[in-house]
Amino acid sequence: MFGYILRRLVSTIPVMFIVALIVFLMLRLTPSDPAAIIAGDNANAQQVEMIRQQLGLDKPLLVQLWVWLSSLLHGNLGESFFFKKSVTSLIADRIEPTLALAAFTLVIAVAIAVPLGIFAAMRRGSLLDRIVMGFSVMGFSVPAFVIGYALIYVFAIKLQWLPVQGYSRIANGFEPWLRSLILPSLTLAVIYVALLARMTRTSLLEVLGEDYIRTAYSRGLTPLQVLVRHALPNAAVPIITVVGLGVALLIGGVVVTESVFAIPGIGRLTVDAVLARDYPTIQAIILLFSFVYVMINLIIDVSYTLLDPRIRY
Amino acid sequence: MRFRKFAFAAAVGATIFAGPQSVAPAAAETVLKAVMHSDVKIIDPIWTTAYISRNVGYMIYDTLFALDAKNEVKPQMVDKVDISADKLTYTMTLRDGLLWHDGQPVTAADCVQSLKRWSAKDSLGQKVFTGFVSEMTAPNDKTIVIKLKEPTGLLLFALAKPSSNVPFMMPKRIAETEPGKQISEFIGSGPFVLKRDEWKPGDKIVFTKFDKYKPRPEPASGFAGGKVVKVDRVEWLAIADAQQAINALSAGEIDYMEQPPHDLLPLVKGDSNLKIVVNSGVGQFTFRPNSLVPPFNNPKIKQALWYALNQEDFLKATVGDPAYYKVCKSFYPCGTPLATTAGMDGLLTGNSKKAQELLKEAGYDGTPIVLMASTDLPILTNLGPVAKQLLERAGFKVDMQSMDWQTLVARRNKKDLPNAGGWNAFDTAWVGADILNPVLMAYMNAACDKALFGWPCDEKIEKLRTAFMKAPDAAAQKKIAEEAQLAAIAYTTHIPLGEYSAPMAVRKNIDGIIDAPVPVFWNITKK
Amino acid sequence: MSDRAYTQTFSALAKLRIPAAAKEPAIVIPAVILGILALIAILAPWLGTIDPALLDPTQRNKLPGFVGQITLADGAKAPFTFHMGTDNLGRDIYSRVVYGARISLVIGAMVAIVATALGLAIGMVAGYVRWSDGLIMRFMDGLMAIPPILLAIALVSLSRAGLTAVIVAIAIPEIPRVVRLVRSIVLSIREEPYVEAAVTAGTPTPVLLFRHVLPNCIAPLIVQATFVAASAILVESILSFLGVGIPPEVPSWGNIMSAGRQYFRIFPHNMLYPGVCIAVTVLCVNVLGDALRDRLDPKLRKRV
Amino acid sequence: MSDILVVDRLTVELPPGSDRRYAVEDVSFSVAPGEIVCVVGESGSGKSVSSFTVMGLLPREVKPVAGSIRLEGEDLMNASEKRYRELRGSRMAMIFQEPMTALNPVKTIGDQIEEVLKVHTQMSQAERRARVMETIGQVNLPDPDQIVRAYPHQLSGGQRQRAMIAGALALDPALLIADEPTTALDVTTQAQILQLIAELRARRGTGVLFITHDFGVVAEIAHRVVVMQKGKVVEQGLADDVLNRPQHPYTQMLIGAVPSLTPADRKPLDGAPVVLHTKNLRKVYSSGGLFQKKRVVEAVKDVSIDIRRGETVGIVGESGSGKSTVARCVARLIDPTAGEVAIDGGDYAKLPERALRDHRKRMQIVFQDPYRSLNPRRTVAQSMIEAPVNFGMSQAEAMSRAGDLLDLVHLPRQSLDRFPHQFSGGQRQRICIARALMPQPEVLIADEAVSALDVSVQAQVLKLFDEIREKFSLALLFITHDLRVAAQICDRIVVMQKGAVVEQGPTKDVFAAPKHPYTQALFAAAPGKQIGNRI
Repeated sequence: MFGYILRRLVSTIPVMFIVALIVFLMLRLTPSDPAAIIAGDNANAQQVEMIRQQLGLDKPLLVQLWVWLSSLLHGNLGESFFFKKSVTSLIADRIEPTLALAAFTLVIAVAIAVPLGIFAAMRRGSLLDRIVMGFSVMGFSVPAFVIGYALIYVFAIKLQWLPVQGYSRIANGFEPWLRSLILPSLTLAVIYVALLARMTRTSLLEVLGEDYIRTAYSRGLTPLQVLVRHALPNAAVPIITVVGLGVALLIGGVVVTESVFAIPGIGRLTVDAVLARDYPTIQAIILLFSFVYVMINLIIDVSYTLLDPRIRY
Repeated sequence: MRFRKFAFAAAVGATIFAGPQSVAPAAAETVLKAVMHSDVKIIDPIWTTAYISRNVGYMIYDTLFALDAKNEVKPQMVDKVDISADKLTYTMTLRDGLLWHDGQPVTAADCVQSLKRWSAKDSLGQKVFTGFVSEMTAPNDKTIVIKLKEPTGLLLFALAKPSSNVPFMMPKRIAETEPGKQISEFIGSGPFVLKRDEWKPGDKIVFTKFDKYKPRPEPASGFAGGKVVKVDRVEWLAIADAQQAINALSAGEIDYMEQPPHDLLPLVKGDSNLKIVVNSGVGQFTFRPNSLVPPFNNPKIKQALWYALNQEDFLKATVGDPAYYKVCKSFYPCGTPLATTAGMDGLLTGNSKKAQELLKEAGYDGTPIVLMASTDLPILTNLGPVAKQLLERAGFKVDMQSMDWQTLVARRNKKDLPNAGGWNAFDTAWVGADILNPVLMAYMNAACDKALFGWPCDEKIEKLRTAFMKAPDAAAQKKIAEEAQLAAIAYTTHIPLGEYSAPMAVRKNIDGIIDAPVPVFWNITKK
Repeated sequence: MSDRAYTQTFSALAKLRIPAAAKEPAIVIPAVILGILALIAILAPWLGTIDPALLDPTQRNKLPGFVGQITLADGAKAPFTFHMGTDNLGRDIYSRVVYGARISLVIGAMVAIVATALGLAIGMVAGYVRWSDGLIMRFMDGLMAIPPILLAIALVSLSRAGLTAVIVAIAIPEIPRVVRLVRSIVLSIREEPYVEAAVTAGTPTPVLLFRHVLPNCIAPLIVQATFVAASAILVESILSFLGVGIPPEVPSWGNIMSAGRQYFRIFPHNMLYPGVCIAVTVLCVNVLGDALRDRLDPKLRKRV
Repeated sequence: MSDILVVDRLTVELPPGSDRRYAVEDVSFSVAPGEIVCVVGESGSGKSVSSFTVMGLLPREVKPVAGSIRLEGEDLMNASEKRYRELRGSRMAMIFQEPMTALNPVKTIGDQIEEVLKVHTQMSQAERRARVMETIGQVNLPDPDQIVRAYPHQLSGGQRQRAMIAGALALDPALLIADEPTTALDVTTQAQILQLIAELRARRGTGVLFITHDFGVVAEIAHRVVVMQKGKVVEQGLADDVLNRPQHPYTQMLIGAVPSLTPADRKPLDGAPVVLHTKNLRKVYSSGGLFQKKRVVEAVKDVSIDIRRGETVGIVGESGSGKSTVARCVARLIDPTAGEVAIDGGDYAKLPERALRDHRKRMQIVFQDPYRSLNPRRTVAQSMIEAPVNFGMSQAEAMSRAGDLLDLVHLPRQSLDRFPHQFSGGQRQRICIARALMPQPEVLIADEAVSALDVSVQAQVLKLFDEIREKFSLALLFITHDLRVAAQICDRIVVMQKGAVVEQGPTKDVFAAPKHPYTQALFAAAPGKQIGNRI
């Protein structure tokens, strides 16, 4: 088990290396000039060239790559071109809202979606099933920002129950923190709930068709007993897999949601950094998100061993 | 707002919905929350010309001189200034009790070093200090002596320069930073102190009242007079979405919004808790052709632009409400001393027939005009499509390329041909304070390669600008300014597209906002 | 997925005849709606529209049904009814929405085609050419680890924005998923006895892939392509929302919405019409995809 | 003594759109205490539906519409769902064909057996534990302490089926329904399971309803036999009567089709030249990599086989013996690790794919599953001419040859334009044989080619193999797990166990006097030896 985790950790290195390579090349091979942006509106060509030199952007591509990769290996994500801060501290400043938003969303989504999916599967073909599935397809069909605006309009402007925008740090109190998270999380949760409810239903239906379910019935178990003792433990693996894969969706959604709700998280940092051509920050964020994605899926893979005794590494 | 019980209470827990007053700070500290036109990413107001950095500068730094509401130069940090009879020696004495935020007294040496750094960066500073100043010394802690080679009426104006780059005063050790590098320590002597640890780019920037600041005794007027701070804390929040900012304003989550888009003002008007504050400062939309590459390297073709474009169309499309725009056929802001419509007869009215004729005469060969249009700054977004349509009506072929402002900024420095990554034209906006006279007006710089992007190249304009600096009095200045405008029209350095005012939206309990071209936060009260 | 599932797919595909499909409302209704939308897109110039880029600063922010006049390119004026109102540049929203169908549907279709075509080619190579498998799949793992919207944002905003750039940027993050799907199909199909029979029949590998493996990928790919198309239309609107999409003067639904979102509270029509179009289109594509999947291959649920 | 189970004129309706209206029509039979009743029939005969109806486990869409089912006198057709649940597991229990999938993979064996006790009794945990251990002991599972904690995947197929039986019998039900419980098992394991069921029945007096398609199994354990065809009972009676004196023509045909375990008389072929020759053939699979423990599996060890022109050589063995791996190595669908494979002396064991092409047409293969052996999207003609056209034959010539070969396998020439799904399993296997013959191979490999077919079809296909071998003087390599099939078609047989050849020789000699203990065990385990010998 320990050996397996170690092996999996080691195997993320090439993946992360490829991510790094893709990101690096993507940034350098597209036409944009961070130096000109930093130099500002009234800068002349020499000033821009000077900044370019300061940033090391005048060096050959391979040298830049080497410089970046070797500093990465030392745990140094570099210094933001634009914010004049280390990328690490920039991200550290922004991580809390994003983490809170993602975690809260995940909790809400799982709490809503899994029971919905189970009900739909148990009552396959019923009105409830159709409603859940209908909602799920709709959830995939409406852009997140539209949902966000609608929620703001109803709950923040008309009813004035919740704040319009912003994020209150948990250090400033639990209640404001929770209040500031509700609307963004609901916005973000919609697509996730849609995905998760649907996958829960599908996995459960699949499991319910297995032979051992028939065996369980042949031993006189009630449908509820069959669900709880036999179907759910077996459906857990695919459901958890989707939770993990959905993290990619969540990360994408964070960018939009943070923009709508003016939450100072990493999602907005991404857009800011991209618009400012802040290479070190863009690189670091993409690496970070990819790393999170890979790690979450690693954790999920490892959790399989707890859920399914057949899976041993 | 009252706590509402039904439906939701059970689901999430009642206290969550208790309303925003429960979030109010414990102490009786007055906090002013504002949304500015942009997020603060760079503070050094000497290093960058970004307006938001300039605005930060006015919070934490102070200036030697300042323009008052009538655009007259008034001493600010300086107590008195003595000008020698030959107008070649200026002796300035600092006020008593000026302190840096770290508690150290402000010295003349600090100011001399600050002026050196500023004059190395700022275009007006360069002109005045390299062209006229022979020596600048600090004989004692209180006294600054500036000696000139020949007289200029612009020295004190330069020291009171209201907009980017503003000659802000910094401690000597900080001002010794190379002008090409950003400073990393932000200590000023201004009325607010930057809370460095709470500055989170993309989130907020926080200022607190500087208790030991000594305001001048005069009442505040423009940038001049006593900078009396009447709130304890000012927070600038980054809310990029303007509608969301207004929503937040309505909900009382913020108090002050610097630049609500004109189209959203009805929302402000419709909310009894909000009010609109109109500043006398104006902005000018500007069309900048690239005089270096074809077809705009041909002045005749550029002449057609004056007939093709129409101020009214641009103003309507970007501002809409006539209360907030003004047709102004002057390079200098209307209502300021130098404003003139000289040479503008029949221009900028959208006379596409005339434009077509001129194009024919000039032999325009149908080369497409690469028009860069920025898409992410609301005030500029609509200029591009209007320009495209007007130019096309006049017979130009237009290839409008949309990009975000940052890309535009990068690309406009390229001298290449448009099909090789260069450009032909773009639209932008200037604040009035930046274009008060021909020397200040960066786009009128026609020094060929040394000029700004667009690289206009005209000896006559340059001579007039130098003459302006040497002009002995206001009447002479006005005459030269008018001549410079005529020359700039003939050459077409750039084209003014009309003026707009940018009202602010604030909550009703906010008062005492100073009418200045730059939003400043002293004198504001929150009840 | 079991091999058997694929055998079922083939027979299901063999059974998917037009008359049979025509009886299933979940296929017919979305297909008809999408057909109408496509027709609207094609016939845009003849549907009472004007140039979607034509702007008139005197007629900004008019409400739906406003009767005004338009200034034609030659300066002449003509009366005109703005059925869906105008935007804040005085452009006719009805015309923009109708022309927008072209852009948005093209984006959906092209992204689906590009992603599935490239994914198919790469997936087949990875699945059949053993030595290339490790290399390709590691690269795909890397690509897949990057959250798709982030990748698209970076790709679009860093390259020169344009329709092609947007299509490529949305398509690239979809490729690894298609590759994985195709590869897994190839891996299971290559074990099928009839493929082995073809091997013993001396069929050269390219022919083998084309003749025996490729057809099996088509049903799942059609299903996958519908989901890619649906998400592409949504991602386009998100990119526009974030201000990194195709140039705003191009009337895509996402752009119209994004331009209107600032004024949502005062002029909801700016956002409403394109929003409804996007939702209906994506909903139809999704429902169609679901129905096709259920019909072609019930087991595919697990993967798509 | 009254019957435990009485099924009377049971009719079960299929949902609309099925291939027939009733799954089971007017079926009556009964099971007495301590009696084993075998329901036998080919696929689609309705034998499984009958048993599921008794258990009340039919899918929702399938409904019993007439007749009655009585368990120990209690009417089940009108029993409530709750009563049904009480009966299931306590008074009647069921075991299934595939013990791997019938056990929940994420729960221990102990938990799954104990569950029955939990649901139906008020026993304390200690009592339940004790009963679980006792039951495990009764089904002869070794080391009960370990078995209770084991997960299904950690057991062998036979052990899993024993665990299933333990779960079914934990509460001593009156009726045990066994649905093809040994079909997925190897022959030696099958013998043990059959013996276990017979023993438990004898010890406890449980009535057993045993569903099977295999007359060998029927002969081995049945007291009474019910023969079903297309949803109807065609004949029932005492095992001895039905097996030895079948009355109904269908029963006669079925029993007649079972191949005999006594080898057929076959002409010796001593003079014929050796066509296929393998020497020290080895295939090793290794897995694992940089950070993983290396696992090496030797699937085939030093296998040397010669086949003469016109000769059929059978490889027999249980699952995992490596017999199919040999076939795939010979067909070069996989690359042998070492050794020689040669046709007419030309060794192609190590040739790269490009150089292999000339050899490919000389060896062709027929696979087990007729449903997957033909590309469903291509017509019969397209499938058949693929090989000859690849090897340079003209389209027209290939088409005419395809027609001729369809004649030979007794299929109409019009079949050429049809698609595989229009044919039955047996017909498809004929098409596969015809396809294999298209490039005029010298060696034909049949990899379990008749194992998936119903017994009546199996007999016909076997006959076809023999015909074509003779007609084209083929060297036929016949892979099978079924000793009966091997006895009938092979001139010589090779017995494999765990990748190695343990014995080989003329079929007659091996069957008459098996020398290796494994071969002896294999023969001893074959059920119902007398079946097929007579008719």
